[in-house]
Amino acid sequence: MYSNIVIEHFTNPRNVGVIEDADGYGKVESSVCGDMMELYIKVRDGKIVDVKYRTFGCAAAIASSSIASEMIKGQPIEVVAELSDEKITEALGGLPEAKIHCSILAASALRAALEDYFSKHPEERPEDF
Amino acid sequence: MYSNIVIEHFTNPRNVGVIEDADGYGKVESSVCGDMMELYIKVRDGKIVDVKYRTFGCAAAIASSSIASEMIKGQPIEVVAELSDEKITEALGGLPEAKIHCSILAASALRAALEDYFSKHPEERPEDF
Amino acid sequence: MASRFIYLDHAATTPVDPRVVEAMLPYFEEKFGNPSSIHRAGGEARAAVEKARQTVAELLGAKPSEIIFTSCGTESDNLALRGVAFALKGRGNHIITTPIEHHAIGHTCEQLAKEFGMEITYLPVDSFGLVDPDDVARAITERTVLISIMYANNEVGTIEPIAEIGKIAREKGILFHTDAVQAGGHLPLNVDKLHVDLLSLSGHKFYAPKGVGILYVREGTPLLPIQTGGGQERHLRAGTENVPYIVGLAKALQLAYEEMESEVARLRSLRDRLIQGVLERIPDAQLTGHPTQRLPNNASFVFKGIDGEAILMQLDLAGVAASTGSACSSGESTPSHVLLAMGIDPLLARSSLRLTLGRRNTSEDVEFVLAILPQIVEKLRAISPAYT
Amino acid sequence: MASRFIYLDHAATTPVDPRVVEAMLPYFEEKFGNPSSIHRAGGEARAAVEKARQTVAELLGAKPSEIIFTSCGTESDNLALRGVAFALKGRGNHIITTPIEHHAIGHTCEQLAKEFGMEITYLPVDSFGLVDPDDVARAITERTVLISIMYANNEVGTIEPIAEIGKIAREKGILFHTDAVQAGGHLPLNVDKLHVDLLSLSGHKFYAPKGVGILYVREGTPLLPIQTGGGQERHLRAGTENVPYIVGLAKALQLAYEEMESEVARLRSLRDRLIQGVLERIPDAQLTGHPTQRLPNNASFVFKGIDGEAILMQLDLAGVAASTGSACSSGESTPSHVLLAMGIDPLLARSSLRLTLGRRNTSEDVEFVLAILPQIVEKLRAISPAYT
Ligand SMILES: Cc1ncc(COP(=O)(O)O)c(C=O)c1O
Ligand SMILES: Cc1ncc(COP(=O)(O)O)c(C=O)c1O
Repeated sequence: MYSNIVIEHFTNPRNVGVIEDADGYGKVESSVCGDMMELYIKVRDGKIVDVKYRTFGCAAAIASSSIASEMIKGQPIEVVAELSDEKITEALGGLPEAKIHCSILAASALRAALEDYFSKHPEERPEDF
Repeated sequence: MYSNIVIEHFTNPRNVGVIEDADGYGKVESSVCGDMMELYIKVRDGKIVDVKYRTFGCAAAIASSSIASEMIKGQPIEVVAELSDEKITEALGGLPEAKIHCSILAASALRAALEDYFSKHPEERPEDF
Repeated sequence: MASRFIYLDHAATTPVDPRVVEAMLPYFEEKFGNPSSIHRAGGEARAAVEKARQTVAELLGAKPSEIIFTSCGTESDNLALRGVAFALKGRGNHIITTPIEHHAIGHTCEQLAKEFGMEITYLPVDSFGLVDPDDVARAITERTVLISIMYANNEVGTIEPIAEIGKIAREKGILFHTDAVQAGGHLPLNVDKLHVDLLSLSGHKFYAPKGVGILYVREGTPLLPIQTGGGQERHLRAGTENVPYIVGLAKALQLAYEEMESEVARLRSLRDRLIQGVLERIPDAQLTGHPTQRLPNNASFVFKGIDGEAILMQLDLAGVAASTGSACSSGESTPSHVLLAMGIDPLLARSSLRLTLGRRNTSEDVEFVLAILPQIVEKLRAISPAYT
Repeated sequence: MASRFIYLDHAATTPVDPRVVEAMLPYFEEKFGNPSSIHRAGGEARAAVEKARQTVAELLGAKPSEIIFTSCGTESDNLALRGVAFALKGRGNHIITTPIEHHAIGHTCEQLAKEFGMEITYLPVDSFGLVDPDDVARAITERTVLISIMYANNEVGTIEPIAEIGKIAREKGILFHTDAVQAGGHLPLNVDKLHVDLLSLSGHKFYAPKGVGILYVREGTPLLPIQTGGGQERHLRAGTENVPYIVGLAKALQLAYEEMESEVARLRSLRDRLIQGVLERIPDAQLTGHPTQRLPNNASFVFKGIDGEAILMQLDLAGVAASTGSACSSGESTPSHVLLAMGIDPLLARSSLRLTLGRRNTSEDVEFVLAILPQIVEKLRAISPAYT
């Protein structure tokens, strides 16, 4: 049912936790199934220097947040702002159709954290965000 | 499906044929399935001295007429007049439910032949026939 | 009892092919998971079911999502008829079919008419059992929701012009179902070439077990499920999947396709020898069904003046398994609805015999039947008042 | 991947018992006749089916003519509900059931309501999932045609007071069906003691294959067949009989009865150890279903703050096959309708885990689960924002 990448991230999720003095924080809940995700980012010089999250959800939800955290850590914020759920799904080696909403959830959590950050740092907001 | 007695009589039907100068003749057709049976008897001194029949029908129909012919040959006519379809079925070692009408057909053919005989010899007709 | 056993009733059912048994065996004790379970045992079973679906889909020229596994040909037929009738009850209540369908269609139409207000048109067939496609076109009304016409008849083997009828149905925008149960393994089943929207198959007619079938459902075909519960088979057929049989069914269909060309030729030649021999050696014997447009394995006859079941019993005692027509109506004493629809006299119809060949049959089998059948018929006629 | 394999999902399906496989095998290649054929090959198959029917009838305390073989538990449930609803549509349109039924009942009721004008009353259940017989009595109206209440719940294992409800139904003259699919092999099934008119069973819950079921139909019960065709199963279930599976089903039920007493005791003690261990070792773990009036093999829980499917996946990776609830809804992301009906909060309901024991399980299996499950729960809670 799940790809090996999903299984691997689910078994050893990266970057789990909270950042007490985060620069951006997002929390989302899925209306589909009640999955819940909160994501913290730390930004320095236009780059994501740290990211943490906690996820309540199935293997796909946990793996989606884990791989998303890896995909953004160390990246410039304009690049991170363009991370879509499709890219997360792709990076996971695909997801079962019924689980696509898990990668959407991860993308939404990231978006919420960025929104929080940009609201405090409007000068850094990319034009199309 | 069929008892060994049915099979045996079906395989080797006794007394098949016609009697040209029969004393009694009966022909019946089943409304259930179109089975057809004709039966000839020869009577001497109140006894069935010869019997022949021809049957169009399934194994049960053929076996019913065969065993009935054996059951009446050589018997006093009053005894024969009492031969019921139940007795035929019993003598055959039973019949599948869907085939009970075959023994009824044989009993009816016999009855028709007796009726023909008694109509010509009313003095021999048993009281309850 | 004869120790000989010549099975000539392959239209009733076939033995399961040893290769099919072998394909199924791992799924009883070892890979026994429920395909809906998400653990690995479930995943293994799911994979087996989906691989089988893929195989079947390819053989029929369909998409995997268009293949529904059912519990038998009868269920496939019921799902097609009831499923469309109930799904489209707002649009119309008229079904077009034939009087020579298997009871799985015939009795279902009767119940739909009696209990659910459907109206059924039974098209005429000619003396060979053939439907005229023009009659199909003419029977269509505004309220027609479905046409259901069998691909090949189970009693007399006549093959209907399904592709032609399918074209008409397509043009008029009416859903078209074919009961292809007897065609399975014998005739090509490409759903696009046949222009069908629904097509029924049953495993046990092509060396898979009894108790598994297929309904092909063209994408977009409205169908109300008639067995509801879990979401199996795209919510169209609830119930835990019969994994071993589904695997076996796909294997059997694949084998049938691989061997079809040579096997059909072989069966056809045995069949022709059988037909020719019977007609030559037995007076007043008559072939039923179409002389050429018929299933490669079907030889069916009527023998004036005697009863088909009596012939069958005599053959059985000699070690030959045959049928009077369809297995389902064996033991019924009414003459075949198929023969009657073809205009055969009821008394003559009672004398029907169906011999249907299969993989294990040889020309010796055919010669044996040709050696004993004439005597059997003669003997029965000698004691029959109906043969003159 | 772990090479260990501990199967704890017997409520989803069971492996076929080797003795059952052995009983079935002759009916694939050798005794392959169609039971409706009247030649000897057919007679042999017919005899096997009728012997199986006799065996099942004796075990249920029923008459052979009251046993209908179907293609699965789902079909049995559908035949009971649709069959009665359609047969009695002139008399009434009201069905009484519960909100904790399997989808084979629940979704069928929904369709009957939506498409065929039936009215459904869903009785309340208490926090253990128990139905109150008094509620049944109160729900009966003039238009009630059927009461359908499951014998034992497939998710939480709660056993309903069927005999008591049956008495009420009998007194009021209302037909009573029970879905006994999960009870098969675990609980006594005497149809007279249970006062049921209809009872569903499914082979694959007691070590027969997936794809065969039973519907017990008390003599005189009005039932419109929902799968029509040949006259099989007393015209109540058309379709060529699945002879191997019917033979296997009877064998499996017989074995289950022979071994029931000792096996139930064994399972119950494993189950109690499992429940006790989980509740002791895992904080905020809660047993779902009734503490004692439950299936001997069912241990089900909710673990606050985490997702059941995530637990299940972790167990799977460790070689333990489990379920979140029912197999059919695995992969569905909505919380269990059973837990919701029992008044469990939707978020908590998402954390459900069902462990169901079977013949091959040992106390080592239980100890292994008790060793790994606490860590799994802890680890998932550590990454969950919902556990506090
Ligand atoms: C033409 C036709 N349709 C339907 C069926 C029913 O298939 P099954 O026996 O699998 O229910 C049969 C055979 O019995 C058949 O010959
Ligand atoms: C209570 C209950 N009813 C019905 C069913 C359906 O049985 P089947 O899977 O044989 O269709 C199941 C199991 O899936 C069940 O647990």
